Amino acid sequence: MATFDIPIGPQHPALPEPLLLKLEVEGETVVGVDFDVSYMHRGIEKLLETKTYFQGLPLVERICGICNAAHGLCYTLNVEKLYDKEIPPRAQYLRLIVEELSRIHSHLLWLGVAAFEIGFNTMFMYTWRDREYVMDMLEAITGNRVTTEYSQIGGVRRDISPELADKLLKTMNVVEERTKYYIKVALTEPTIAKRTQGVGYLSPEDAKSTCSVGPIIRASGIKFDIRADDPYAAHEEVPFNVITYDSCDVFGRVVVRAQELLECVNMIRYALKNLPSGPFRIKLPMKPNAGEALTRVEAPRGELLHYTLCEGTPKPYRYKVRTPTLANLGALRAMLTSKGRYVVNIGDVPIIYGSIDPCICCTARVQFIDIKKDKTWTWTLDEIRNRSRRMRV
Amino acid sequence: MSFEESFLNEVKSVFGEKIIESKLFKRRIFLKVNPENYYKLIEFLVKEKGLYHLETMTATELKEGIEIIAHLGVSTSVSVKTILDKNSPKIVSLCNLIPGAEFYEREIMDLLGVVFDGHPNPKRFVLPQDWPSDIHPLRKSFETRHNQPLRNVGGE
Amino acid sequence: MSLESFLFEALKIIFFPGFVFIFILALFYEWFDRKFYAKLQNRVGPLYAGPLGILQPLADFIKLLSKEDIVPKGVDKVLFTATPLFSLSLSIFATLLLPIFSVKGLLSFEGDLVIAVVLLTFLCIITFFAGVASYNRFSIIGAERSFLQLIGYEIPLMISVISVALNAQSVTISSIVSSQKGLWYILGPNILGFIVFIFAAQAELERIPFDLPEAEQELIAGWNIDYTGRRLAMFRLAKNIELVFLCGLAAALFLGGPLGPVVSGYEPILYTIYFIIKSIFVLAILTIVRALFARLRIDQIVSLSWKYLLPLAIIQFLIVRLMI
Amino acid sequence: MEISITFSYNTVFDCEVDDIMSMLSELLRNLFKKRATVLYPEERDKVHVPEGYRGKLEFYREKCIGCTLCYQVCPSYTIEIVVDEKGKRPVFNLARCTYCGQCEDICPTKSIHLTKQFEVISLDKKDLVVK
Amino acid sequence: MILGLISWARKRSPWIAHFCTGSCNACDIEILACLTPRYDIERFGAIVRGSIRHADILLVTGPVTRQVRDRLLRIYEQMPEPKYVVAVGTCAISGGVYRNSYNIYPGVDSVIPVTAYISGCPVKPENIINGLSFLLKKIGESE
Ligand code: SF4
Ligand code: SF4
Ligand code: SF4
Ligand code: SF4
Ligand code: SF4
Ligand code: SF4
Ligand code: SF4
Ligand code: SF4
Repeated sequence: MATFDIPIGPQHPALPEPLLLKLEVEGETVVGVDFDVSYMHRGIEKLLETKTYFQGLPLVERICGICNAAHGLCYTLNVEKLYDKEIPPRAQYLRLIVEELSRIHSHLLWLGVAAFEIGFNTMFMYTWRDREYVMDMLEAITGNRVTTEYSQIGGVRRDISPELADKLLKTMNVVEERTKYYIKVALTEPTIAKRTQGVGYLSPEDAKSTCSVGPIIRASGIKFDIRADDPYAAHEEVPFNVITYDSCDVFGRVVVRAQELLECVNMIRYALKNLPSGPFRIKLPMKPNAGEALTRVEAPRGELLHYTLCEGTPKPYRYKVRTPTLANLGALRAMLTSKGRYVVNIGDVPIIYGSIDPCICCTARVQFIDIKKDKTWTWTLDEIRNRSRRMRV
Repeated sequence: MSFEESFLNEVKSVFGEKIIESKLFKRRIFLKVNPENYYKLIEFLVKEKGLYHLETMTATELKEGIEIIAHLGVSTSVSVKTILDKNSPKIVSLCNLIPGAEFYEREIMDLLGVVFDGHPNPKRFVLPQDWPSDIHPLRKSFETRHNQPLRNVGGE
Repeated sequence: MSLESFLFEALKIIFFPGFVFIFILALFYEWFDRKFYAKLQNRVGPLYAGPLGILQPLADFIKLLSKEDIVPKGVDKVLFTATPLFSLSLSIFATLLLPIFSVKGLLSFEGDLVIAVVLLTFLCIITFFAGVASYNRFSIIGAERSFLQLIGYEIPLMISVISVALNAQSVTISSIVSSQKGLWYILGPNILGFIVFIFAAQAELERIPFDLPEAEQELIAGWNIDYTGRRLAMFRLAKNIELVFLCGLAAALFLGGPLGPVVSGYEPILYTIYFIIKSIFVLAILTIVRALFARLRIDQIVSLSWKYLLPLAIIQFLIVRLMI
Repeated sequence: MEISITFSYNTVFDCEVDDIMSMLSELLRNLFKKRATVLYPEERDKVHVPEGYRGKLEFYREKCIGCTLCYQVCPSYTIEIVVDEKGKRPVFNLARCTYCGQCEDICPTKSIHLTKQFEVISLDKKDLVVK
Repeated sequence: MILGLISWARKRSPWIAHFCTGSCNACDIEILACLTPRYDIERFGAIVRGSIRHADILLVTGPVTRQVRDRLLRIYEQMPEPKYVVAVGTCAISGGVYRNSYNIYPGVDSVIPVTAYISGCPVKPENIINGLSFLLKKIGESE
């Protein structure tokens, strides 16, 4: 029984958040997977019970920095359900705009990081340069580049002025043009296709039974998008297409994300044109009514769920958060386990892993258990990635 | 009659009095059953009603016991609740029915100490490896202050 | 040999175009490479160390020299100490063969082109030993990769060099250079050979798209992961000198080396200037290649070399063969 | 550790020429484009800091009435309520502040303002206190 | 003279390693953003190195979770002298939002010594640059 330990955690600036993957392999073939997410456990659910609903909002936004807009939105929608008060429609539209903006930022970020991962530094630099336009808009609307804190209990923090709306529309034109260029590169570049097609197969049945969410399930050809199925904010009124793709592999996930970018641009345009007038925020008391509420929101990585139980005190009795990545772990395992003609080589692991756009990554270490030889060892993702260079066909 | 009400009627026509309590909101249905009917109801919902998607499972420590909620649903979300005994919480695992339930159940195992019968892989998931196995942070008896011995007192 | 001429030779070796000159040139080339790369990516690159950041490589070098020197447990101490030195001295030795201030290099003898190519291979082998010495999984894999690459690009590189030699009917750098008085080989029949040489040089230098041995996203730092302080400084310097050497070699073999219109009496100075301009031109091409591609997989590299570079090199060889 | 070396020679590297060309032309265009970099410490005025940026806190003692609402909404225990000659007042420990702006929103007398000052650094944690 | 040269070189060539101890990602992506054209910390000669043994400055983001603590210590030990640690973001300084959670240490400085603190949640990339250049200035002065 030999266990290796890596002296240095892999610190590269891309893909943060640690997760321990335990892979069972037979020779070079992956036959089983297990996870350990304890590196990132910060006890947020317990912590939320010690804070009032108003204090909880900033904490919820910091469950994760990348789709914090979705977390904040979900939290506020959820808590508002306890109050039984109508939220002004203008606030709902503004929330939608910021949510979609942050989706653009998240998908562009993923594109850049993916390029960075394959050593395409120039592409990474260009996507991130263009992402800055989106960041500037987010900053101008919400007051911070990444952590938006835009959606507040009772509405949104501030209004979008006509000048700002104008600027936003102009930015959308730039973003659309650049996005089209990147889509062209990503979809026609043969090396990308070679490394993604037929890899990480997730059949529609598995996608359903493992309860996967977001671009993963949509790339398996299933129309499942909370924005359409369980509309919140202004999604009932703003038209959009649910992008699906039926190749069920990593390539499909690239296509779905890329096409979604253009959808987001159109939604923002529509919402800005049809922005209702009226107040953007109402004041709500510190103490909500007793009861329970459940809200689902489509975050960039998929369905996000918040549930709360309130006993009529300013603090939640219980607050439950289910993040998209947790939901996709089951799907990840299905993708990583060889079955039938879809044999998963150790070398495929990083690409498949990256395709769920995990926010738990990087320090991620993979433990192999060879059930035949009864031996255990630990590798970093990077080491596997490196093996892939040799063994991928 | 709204969709939610007709849905509830359909469920009641099969389960009748076994549904102890029900609450309806827009696109939200909360049902409460006894532990012994929990699996049957969920099986019915998944197999007959096509609610293939298990959103998540929530566990809460209430005064009367530990409440387990399985949130099912695609468009309309149906939450099935049941209350377990506080001292030896035990319930049948959903993993055979819905493989995606595994991680949710393991999280509850760690954080509240509920035992899931027939769980294929009952191992530690979210807590650190060196965490004592009889402390469950989401129990109400676990004070956040509890952490003081676990935390480095130095620093700020 | 009289004392004066001995002293003169010694000065030549130490200052111009010997060690000091090469040192400065190496740092300058690294700066140019980084700055130009940044420019292609719409950034500015090094800026504050000296005017336009031109002293950046020097700052890196001095800083590394002054850092704590750690010898991790479990490394092969002898190899760990010796490989940086070997790498540095071999690359300096190779550079002395370059015809910088006249058609002849500081060292010049019959058949020195062969020695130059052999030195390149040696440098790669030393990289391999450097990786193996630190006995870290990343570094071993990096080392192994650098060896695998060698299999891929070495033969095309040699063939492209041989076709130049065949064209000039000589394996001596100085006579190859002087035979380009009329027409540079790149304008002549050797354009394919030049392309092959550029790619092979990129691989030799382990730069994108061939930077697998030290790919940061995959191997953290590859074969040099465990080297710190002085040793790392030496490796970096050796790499930069190798860069000078390969750019210079390309300039000498394909671009007529230091040749150009001269005013008599100022030949050494003008020759040097021409040489530097030409090799920087080669460097710029190398940098563009670096910015243009994503990293390849190791199997892709090998198949690329065998499928494209090797046939290209052979066609090149046949063209030259038929012409002569 | 065993290191197995297996190649497959059938992986074709065939990047199409016009893909490379579109990237190359993009590269060369950038060569002549103005740099995207904002030279931050020198060109500080060009940094994008919009109106309403949530930066370093400012506190106006004159206006504060000591209602402690800000203390109640702060998520990260940034605010400590102390008593001075005028009564209760908050003291902000920026080492814990998350710049969420909740205190600014709730304050009935607008005594707290999050400024556009985004540079908050220190070599000592104790310096990060706003009084 | 030599000492002056060395301190000049140290000031002009800060190589960076980045380590995440349980942050929310926002600070991490802002650090990554520092490399990109708009901010370009290569101006200062800073490059992000993967290997901790090559680095001079360790940027730490996130409150230190229990599980990560030992690895942070080990990484710190492997850095060659002279080394500097910078805590980036509120939660790296004091635990920030996650303060009082049972699973975190309140800030990086409860585990390893920290040279400079950059506050913000998340830190604006300009603030990171500002913090770095401030640190570099201090390095220059102290020698
Ligand atoms: S886990 Fe991610 S963020 Fe943290 S050090 Fe590793 S690469 Fe960086
Ligand atoms: S959501 Fe659950 S697992 Fe995640 S940090 Fe909070 S308590 Fe831990
Ligand atoms: S899915 Fe990832 S990016 Fe989105 S909120 Fe969760 S952790 Fe953050
Ligand atoms: S998505 Fe999961 S891993 Fe990421 S921060 Fe949230 S709980 Fe942690
Ligand atoms: S900005 Fe937020 S964290 Fe800072 S003092 Fe105000 S309420 Fe507290
Ligand atoms: S909320 Fe405003 S008035 Fe009340 S204590 Fe705070 S600063 Fe003073
Ligand atoms: S850092 Fe964020 S999550 Fe932590 S206490 Fe402050 S506002 Fe809350
Ligand atoms: S300081 Fe704030 S934004 Fe940065 S990692 Fe911590 S919680 Fe996230």
